[in-house]
Amino acid sequence: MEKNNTMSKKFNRFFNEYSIIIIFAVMVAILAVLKPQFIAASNIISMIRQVSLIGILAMGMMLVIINGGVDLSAGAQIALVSVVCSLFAQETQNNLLLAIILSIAMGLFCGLVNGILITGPKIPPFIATLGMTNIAKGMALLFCDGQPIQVENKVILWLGSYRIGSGDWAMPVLILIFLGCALINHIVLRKTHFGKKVYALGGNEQAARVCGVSVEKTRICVYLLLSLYAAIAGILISGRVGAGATSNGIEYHLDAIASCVIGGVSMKGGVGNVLGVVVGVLIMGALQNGLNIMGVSPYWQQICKGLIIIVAVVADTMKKGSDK
Amino acid sequence: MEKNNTMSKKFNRFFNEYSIIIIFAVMVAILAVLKPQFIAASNIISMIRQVSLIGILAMGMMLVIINGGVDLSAGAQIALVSVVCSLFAQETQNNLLLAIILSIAMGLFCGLVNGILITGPKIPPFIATLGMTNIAKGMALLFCDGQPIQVENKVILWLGSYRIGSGDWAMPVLILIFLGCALINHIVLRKTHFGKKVYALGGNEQAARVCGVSVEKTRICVYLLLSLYAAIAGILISGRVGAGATSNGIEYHLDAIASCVIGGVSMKGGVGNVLGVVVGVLIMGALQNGLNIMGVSPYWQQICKGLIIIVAVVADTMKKGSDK
Amino acid sequence: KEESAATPEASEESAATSADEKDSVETMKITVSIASFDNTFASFTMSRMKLFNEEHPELEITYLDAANDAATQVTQIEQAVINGTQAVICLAVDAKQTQPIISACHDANVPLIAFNRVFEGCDTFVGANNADAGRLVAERVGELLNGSGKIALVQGIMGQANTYERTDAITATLKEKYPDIEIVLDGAADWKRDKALELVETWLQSGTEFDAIIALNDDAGLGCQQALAADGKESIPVISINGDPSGINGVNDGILDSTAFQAPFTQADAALEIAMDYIQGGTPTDVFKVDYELITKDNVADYMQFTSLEK
Amino acid sequence: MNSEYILEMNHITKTFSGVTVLHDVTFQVRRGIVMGLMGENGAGKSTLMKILQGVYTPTEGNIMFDGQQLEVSNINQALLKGISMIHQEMSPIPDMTVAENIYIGREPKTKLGFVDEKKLKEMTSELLEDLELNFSADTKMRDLTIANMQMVEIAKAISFNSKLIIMDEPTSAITEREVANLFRIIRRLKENGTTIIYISHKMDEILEITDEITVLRDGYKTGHDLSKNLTQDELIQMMVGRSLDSMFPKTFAPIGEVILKVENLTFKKYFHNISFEVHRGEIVGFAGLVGAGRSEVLETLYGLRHAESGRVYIKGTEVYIKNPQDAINHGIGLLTEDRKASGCFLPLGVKENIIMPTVKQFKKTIFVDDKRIEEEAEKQKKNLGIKATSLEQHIVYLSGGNQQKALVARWLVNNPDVLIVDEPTRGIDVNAKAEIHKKLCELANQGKAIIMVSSEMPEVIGMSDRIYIMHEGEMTGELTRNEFSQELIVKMASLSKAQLNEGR
Ligand SMILES: Nc1ncnc2c1ncn2[C@@H]1O[C@H](COP(=O)(O)OP(=O)(O)OP(=O)(O)O)[C@@H](O)[C@H]1O
Ligand SMILES: Nc1ncnc2c1ncn2[C@@H]1O[C@H](COP(=O)(O)OP(=O)(O)OP(=O)(O)O)[C@@H](O)[C@H]1O
Ligand SMILES: [Mg+2]
Ligand SMILES: [Mg+2]
Repeated sequence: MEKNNTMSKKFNRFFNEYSIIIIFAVMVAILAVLKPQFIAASNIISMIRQVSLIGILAMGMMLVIINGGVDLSAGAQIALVSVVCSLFAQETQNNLLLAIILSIAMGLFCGLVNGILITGPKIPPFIATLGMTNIAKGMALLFCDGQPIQVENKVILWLGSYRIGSGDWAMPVLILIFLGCALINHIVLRKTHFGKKVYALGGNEQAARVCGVSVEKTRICVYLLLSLYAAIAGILISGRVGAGATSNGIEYHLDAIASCVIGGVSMKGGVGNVLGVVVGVLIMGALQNGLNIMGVSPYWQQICKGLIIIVAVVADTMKKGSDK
Repeated sequence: MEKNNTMSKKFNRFFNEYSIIIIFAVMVAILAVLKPQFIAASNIISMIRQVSLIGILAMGMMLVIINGGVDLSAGAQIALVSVVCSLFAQETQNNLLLAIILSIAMGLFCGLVNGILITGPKIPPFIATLGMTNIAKGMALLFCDGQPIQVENKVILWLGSYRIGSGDWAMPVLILIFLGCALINHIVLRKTHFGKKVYALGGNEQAARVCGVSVEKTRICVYLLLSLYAAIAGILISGRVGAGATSNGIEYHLDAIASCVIGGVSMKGGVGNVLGVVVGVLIMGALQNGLNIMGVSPYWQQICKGLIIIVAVVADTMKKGSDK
Repeated sequence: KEESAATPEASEESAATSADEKDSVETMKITVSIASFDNTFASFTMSRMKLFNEEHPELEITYLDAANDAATQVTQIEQAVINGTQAVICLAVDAKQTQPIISACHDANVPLIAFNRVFEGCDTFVGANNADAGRLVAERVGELLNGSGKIALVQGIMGQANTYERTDAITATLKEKYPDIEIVLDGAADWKRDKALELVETWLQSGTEFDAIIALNDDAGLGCQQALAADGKESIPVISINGDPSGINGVNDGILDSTAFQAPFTQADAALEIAMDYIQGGTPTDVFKVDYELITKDNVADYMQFTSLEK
Repeated sequence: MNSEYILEMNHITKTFSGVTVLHDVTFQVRRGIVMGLMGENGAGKSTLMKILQGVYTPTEGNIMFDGQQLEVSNINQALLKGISMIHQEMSPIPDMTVAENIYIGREPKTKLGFVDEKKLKEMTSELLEDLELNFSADTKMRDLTIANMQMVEIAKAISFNSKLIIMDEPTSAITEREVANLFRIIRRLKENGTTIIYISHKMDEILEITDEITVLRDGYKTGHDLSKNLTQDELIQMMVGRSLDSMFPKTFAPIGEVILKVENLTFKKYFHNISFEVHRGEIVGFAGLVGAGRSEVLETLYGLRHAESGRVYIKGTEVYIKNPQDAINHGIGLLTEDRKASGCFLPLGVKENIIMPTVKQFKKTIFVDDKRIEEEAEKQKKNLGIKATSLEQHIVYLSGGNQQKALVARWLVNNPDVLIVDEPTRGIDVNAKAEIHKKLCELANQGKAIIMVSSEMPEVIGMSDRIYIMHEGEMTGELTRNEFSQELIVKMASLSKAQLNEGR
């Protein structure tokens, strides 16, 4: 009896926390009925691959949001890194390592500036990162003079487009990197002191300070980590599309933020988990993919996308609310 | 002695609250020295006219931000209203009143949905309005089938481009409407119960609730008001450029938000005043205008814009911080 | 006709401008307003203009980015006029939203050159016509498919002139000349490579067959091709528009079937030359039309010179 | 029609997601009296009152108010019916003025329908004068001390001119002087026919001001009687179900060497030349009136603020504490006075809340050792009797007392040499209070030093070995246990050093 009770409690808690999974399942079921191709292996793989980059970014974004902030410049950072990486891979006679180090450094620089602005003079994250968006875009334009830069480097191209194995289930490297990032993010958030601090800071900054959390350091690290994820996405996107361009991933931050919130991360900070965000990312992917597969016209796609973002979040809040 | 003290206190408080004015003055002085044309009457008028639409939107945006929210869909709402207004002004044989009523109704509909989503199922404003952005964009595209709609109506064109008086100081109607909106907004915020409630709600929602403020009603009204301002901007932009198009004003919300924050509105809610925001709007205008006049190359303009948004906010926070 | 429109203030202004410039009589102030810099064609022509500027140091060119907002463009040009520019070259955000620009220029007697996108009321139009591009690629598809088949259309940002003008011409041409060719898939890639890639990947999954893709710009075309290649469907031809360096290279490498080339260098040079001519009191032509040319494997060698800036 | 009772809450049951927090409670209040409502933390007092206000709807039961069935679904309706409430959790709107805070949404209007600022200010000034408060109506709330904010809440509740005023722990943040003031006002309100429900954990206050008392325990009504028939012991018996051994379980630990010494600490804005020392095994009280600057001194010591001058020695060596990490590393802990603002991580679980300052110590290779954390948190939960459904339960759902216990547990885990506790028992029940006091004594017995700031005179006197008294940013005196007396402390707290010397 006792045991049963705790079992059902655990069950309840699980569904409370992960009610979004049910929403996702319902969505997939509907799409599968409407268009059976939707659940074909090749389409599932393709769908996940499409959201992998947003997913990688969402891993960083969730850190920032749990920490109580937001970053609008992440998309521009991806574009910047994509340009810088393609440029250096070309310029340095394809010295890959150097190109990667330089482009990641470029990304981290943006993150550092964001972090310092937000912790030091306490600029609201929305504004600091809005400013950074302009700066990163401008830098990207300067670096490439507005022209896409072809990527010739085999490794970068491989990262972006290779699939391991063969057949329908052949696994794109991109998906593996996404899952790897998710796993690392999970460990960072749940198993390290740093993760605990991130939650604490988002939960109550003043209390975290009193508990000896170095608020500034932690917060800067969070923005650095987001930039690291953005830089990874930036390098991968160059490989995926075969060129570094200022338009690469420039709006991904919006999808990443939406995925986080759909996945249960609270914009007020302090709440969120990796599994939820991964499901949130998949919902965004299934949505986009489903609309395309069903041949919905571009105008209606916009409307549907808006509606489904809202419906997913409403359904999730309702679900959680009803258990109160 | 006593009196002197309170005088200097008042003075201090004024500069504390309006330190942004000093920043603006410094900025204007620098630009004027670098490029004397900058302070030519015609340029000043032109510069203010340029930001009038953003200014009108910023009036609504500040209500939402003071209230503790944010609205990313305001730009898309402008585009939607601009399209709808041009369409109806055409379709109904230029029955102007009907066109205006219908297009304002369209805007208010968006605001209502935003407000309901944010107060009812308590969706974070960021997400609710992100969804609304897509919906409004999609609707605008549907209405005009992706093509701009020429405005033939004289009144709308007059509103958008006429200048009262003659000579360099001839006053564009747009500026007068902007100033009118600012004045009304000031009165609403400072002199009405509603205004007090907006501040209270942003300052501490729980406290407002405990005092019997109907949180839901007030919040929905705030989003409705923003949409009203967006609708006004939407009608005016059609007149200004002579056509309703889905790209009209689509990104204005970002500049409006930046203006609010530069003008001292706190993203945490509860703080802000109209004078500050007007100055914030002018700073954005002077910045854009100044960069153009000085012939800064467009890539660098992006970077400069980002830098100056940040610098203005940093300078303002520093100024305020130093008095603590 | 322009003389009659000139107001007294405007002439005063131009008097003031010429007084301003006594010391450097030769300088010619030209304003170039571009719909959006965030686009390969625009940045390429701009680079070309800078090169031109090096050869003609007497030009003082200001480049303005309207960031795809018509109201911003109107204001920028109004301000440029106020501040004494002598000629305006304008790549309009939208042809239908240019009335205030026209009045501003005409009132101040400043020549207005419509660049790349024609609008009524300009003094000179330099550029190619989007409709021609649409027609050209539609005809190419018609030839490739021998008049019947299914195609997919990858559009740009919905609501922008480049999108709907090109799309309209494509559908009109197909309807008129090749009624048996059907557009079975239609999506927006916002001019971006990554979006086009995703779009085509999904289409390939959807099971809807298609025999060719038309992309409204080269970047999107390259993205489409990448998705096709990954699925082993390189044989499906991709036809795009613009003739950007990456597009020309794509045709050369056999990645793209063809692209409609609009000679950005010629357009850029011509716009500046005509502006100079106006300022020096000449009466240049009303229309300097650059015809779109279809680059295919057969003639790509002639166009390789346009993949880099140097003359 | 005009029945004897103004309020009759009959057979109220309230269930939150399966947990019943009120069982068939019948609560009746006679017209024009002060009704005390007592009970341990989590007994259901606030919940019962929130039902009355329309914040919660009762699962069962009905309510009669002023002879009519009461049907309210939000606070606004309750206010219109004549029920106002001072909430336990203060919620000021920091950037608005006192006047605006009091009259939000019901400001006086001019003929044109705009807010009449002048009248608003007048009305507020009158109200403040009435309460003998000496700050002006246009002070920003954020510039007030916690105590004054509480007084504004009281002013607000009174300003509604309600028939029934509920006061949920109105004195938890104010000192004797304000309490006396409040009582004067309560008596006057009573004379004018207002009925008051008074919730408090402070026995003496309750017995002094109320006419009748109702007691709740674990959601059941366990007693109701006239106040004059009740003694403290009987009350405790009703609340806890047994009698407590003593109110202040003070034990005397052997006093050891000086562990912390502060010399001439100065932060001009708040305090000057503060010097004191603390020995091992000692509980040192800091007494003073509201706004004396005690919290600021200790927060500065802890590294939350930066002093302009002064020296701090720990175990005889001078240390520089730049931030709380330094303080923790030097073996200092701080339980802050504001649970909500600087104590709890509201969206996090009880477990996280308990281990946060110590998390670095739970290490397994580079990861955190979740198992040990779990064990330690569970141990503390038992040790302090924290009522929570599980260690994962979000602390926001705990009652105030249990939140406070979790915060105390936080420092028991960390186990610092010097523990600073600022108003450690504000707003918590006798039982929890006794437990926390017991824990503090235990710590002292282990050779730790405790610094306790408290505005409750009996607590300071009952618990301290030594008391420092502060007045407006200066240290006005130091008393050892045999010198303790309420009058002396009040005198030293309300006069400056100069005045004290004069009087001598
Ligand atoms: N919204 C809620 N959801 C679930 N449980 C709740 C909620 N509000 C209160 N409770 C629970 O109801 C019980 C009674 O809480 P209440 O706040 O009424 O206690 P109280 O007597 O006011 O205690 P205190 O003296 O600490 O203020 C507690 O166990 C609390 O955890
Ligand atoms: N944010 C602030 N800005 C300006 N002055 C402040 C601020 N906070 C506190 N003060 C002032 O500092 C002094 C000390 O305040 P505080 O109330 O913390 O003292 P305390 O002795 O700890 O009293 P309490 O019993 O309320 O904790 C008071 O004079 C108060 O007015
Ligand atoms: Mg309570
Ligand atoms: Mg204090």
